[in-house]
Amino acid sequence: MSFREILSMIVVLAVVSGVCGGGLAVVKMQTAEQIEYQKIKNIKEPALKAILSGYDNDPVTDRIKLVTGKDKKGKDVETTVFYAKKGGKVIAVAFEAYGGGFEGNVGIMMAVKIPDEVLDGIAATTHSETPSVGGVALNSPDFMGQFKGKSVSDNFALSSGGGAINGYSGATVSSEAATKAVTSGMEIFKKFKSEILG
Amino acid sequence: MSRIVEEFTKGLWKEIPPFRFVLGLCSVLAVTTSVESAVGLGGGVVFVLIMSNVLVSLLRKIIPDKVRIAVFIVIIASGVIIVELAMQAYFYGLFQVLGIWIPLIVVNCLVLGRAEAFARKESVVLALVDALGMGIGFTMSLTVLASLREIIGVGTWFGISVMPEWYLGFPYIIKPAGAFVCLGGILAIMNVVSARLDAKKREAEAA
Amino acid sequence: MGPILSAVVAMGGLGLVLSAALGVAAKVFYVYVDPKIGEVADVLPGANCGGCGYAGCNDCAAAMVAGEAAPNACKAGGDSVTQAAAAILGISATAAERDIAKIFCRGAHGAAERKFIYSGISDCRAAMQVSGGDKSCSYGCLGLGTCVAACPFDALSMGDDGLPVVDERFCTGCGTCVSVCPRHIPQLIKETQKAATLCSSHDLGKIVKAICSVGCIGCGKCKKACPEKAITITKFLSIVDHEKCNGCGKCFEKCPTGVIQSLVA
Amino acid sequence: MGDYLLFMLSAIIINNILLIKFLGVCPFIGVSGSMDSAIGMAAACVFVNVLATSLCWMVQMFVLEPLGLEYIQTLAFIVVIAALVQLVEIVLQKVAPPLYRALGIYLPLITTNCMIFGVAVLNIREERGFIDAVVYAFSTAAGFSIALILLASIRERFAIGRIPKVLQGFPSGLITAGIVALSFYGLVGLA
Repeated sequence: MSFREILSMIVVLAVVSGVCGGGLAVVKMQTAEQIEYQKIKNIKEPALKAILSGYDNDPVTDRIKLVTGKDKKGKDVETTVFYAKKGGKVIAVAFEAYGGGFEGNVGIMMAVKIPDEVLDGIAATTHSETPSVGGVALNSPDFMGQFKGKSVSDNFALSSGGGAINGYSGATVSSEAATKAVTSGMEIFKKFKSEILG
Repeated sequence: MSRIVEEFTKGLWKEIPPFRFVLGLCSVLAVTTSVESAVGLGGGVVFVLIMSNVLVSLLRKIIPDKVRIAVFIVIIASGVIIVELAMQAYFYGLFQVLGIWIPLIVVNCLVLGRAEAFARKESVVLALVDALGMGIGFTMSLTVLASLREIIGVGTWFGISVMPEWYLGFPYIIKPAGAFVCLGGILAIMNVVSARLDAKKREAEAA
Repeated sequence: MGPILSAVVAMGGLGLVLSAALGVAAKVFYVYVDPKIGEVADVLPGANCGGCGYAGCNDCAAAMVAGEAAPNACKAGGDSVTQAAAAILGISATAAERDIAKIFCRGAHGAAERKFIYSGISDCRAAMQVSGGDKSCSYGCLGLGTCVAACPFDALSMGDDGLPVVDERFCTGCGTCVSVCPRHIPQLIKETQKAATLCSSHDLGKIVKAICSVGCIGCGKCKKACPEKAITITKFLSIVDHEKCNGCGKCFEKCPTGVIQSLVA
Repeated sequence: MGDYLLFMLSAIIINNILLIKFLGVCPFIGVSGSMDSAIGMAAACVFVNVLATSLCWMVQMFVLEPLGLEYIQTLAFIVVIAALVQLVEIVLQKVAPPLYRALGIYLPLITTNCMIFGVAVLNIREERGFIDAVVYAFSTAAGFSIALILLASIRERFAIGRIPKVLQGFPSGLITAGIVALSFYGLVGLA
């Protein structure tokens, strides 16, 4: 393998993989928008449908992304806020927040009625709680229903911790995760109210 | 012109992957539990096959022989990523169903096999036609295998139930073990057909 | 601009690093391989049948380039391969006479007796394990078709009389059947051989007479009758020498069991 | 240590990469005709699989993730594997010629072996740590070898069995694999 052969090999392989890398980046840029839409539509929409009602737009398209904090590694944490409109007027706002659960983060999608700023309902999106214990709690109407109708500034801690929510018996950790998620969600809402209602 | 037709039809019967030209079995066995995913994967493979064959035969003069396998693989991998992104963007349901089997098209022996054995030596038009023939052949056989397995296994076809109510389905064939036996069975039937064809050909030759 | 640039740099860099590593490795671990071996290997049929006595076409090509094997070593390829290989190696090659396989036994079901009824695995090698096979004649063909299954060119088929039949058009003389048969009944003879004793039994005449009506009893009549002295009797079996025999046919009438026959159909 | 054992057992036997997850079927059918080729292929696969998984894991963690290029993972991994196989081929040819001649024709085949690439991608999708990934690679390759050698020993008996002409070769291989997969499938409840 003469030196010239090796050189041509290096050049060809480097150039071809570089060009392919660049081409793929371009394709990625084109499809990024659509992929994000699809992701949200397929994962978040079920939860959105459960908590939002009476809207005539597609909340998945009317959405904005806010940088709502930094995680441990310093990367921005983004929260997507979905708008439910009726006749062009925003009637409710939905977004997702996370609370530490038994097996990992529990994602809770919550909807806040506008303008009276009352919690319109919550639904679990992503969680890896033990299905038979935590999973049941996060789907039981009587536990999840307690949040509906409460005002944004209420104390959402568990009744054992002085709050107004009684935990689902036997799944205290998961119910606590849900309350933590809602509490952090409310803080985000209050902190970024101006941008959200902008 | 006849060469083009011949290259195209060979992918449809004489060397139809994966039955006669046994390549690319990994995805065939795994994906043919339902016709929808089989057609989805078949479509992906056709696109990658066409793109890789055309690009390979375009670049065949300038690729140094020592590194040609790596360059072919880079081209095929880019084709696969484009398919993956497109599927994620427009057919998200299918993307979730196929899961890991889309990136695995890159190691599908059929695609690299065609690039190595055919596209490297032929002109662009022939490479395109060969890719089309092979791709459609592959998708057709995937669909046949998938419908067989779905109808026998679950009693539905493309999700529509086609079997009478009393048919409870035969889940063995949907399971991994059933895939092997089902493909083995089809290969055996193909052998019978081709053995008979060869026997006739030999008589014709001998006479 | 960031993501595209980072993708190009990352992938280009990866390609660069890997190919550089390959280049260095190719330089450091350089082993001289004669390029001619590749060319010769391409010309050979690639059936890896072993007819040349090497473990596959690559080995045979290496032997040809090293000069150990003659260009006509590849039996399966025939003349076209021999000429092509000789052209690459730049030496002249005498076109080798084609070898074909011939079945040296005529002990069909009716003619040869059986010691017992064998119903085990239908393979001559397996039958041999059962007290030397079910045929009374310990040299005769067992007729279970191992050679038929082993032939890489499908030139052998099982006759309905229980003996294999060679189809000369497809037989390339690769010798797989000779090596696979436990009793070496099929043997390679020159295509132009005119006569042969179609039997492999070295038993005494009277034993052969008792168990097989078409075997060679070693009486030597064919040897006496042959004007060219082409026939020799080795351990009660007559062997026809291909060079000396001119196919005059005097021995055919003399043979009491008609085992010596003309091959020129 | 206990859970590593269970982890390895599940990767080797319970969800065997070949018979349950279908990765690596192409060389499996092609090579399981005879025992020594099966052993050669299995050894080559174990060796390359562990090497490839560790390299791909590093490329993912130190190159792709920091730059946010996860979507290009397929391209990066397969280039690394192709180069690795070629590198192993060159090194083996010089360092251990008899081993090279024994593994000779199987090495280039490994690039298109779905198992090597599949395991590398699975390790990333299931977010495993480096040691876990290497242990997983080793055990899947061990599972692959067990299945391959098991099948090779069975298929070697076919040479002298009474197999109808039509079923010889691929069909008999596939059907045997199906039945052996059924036996592996029986263990699924274990782990």
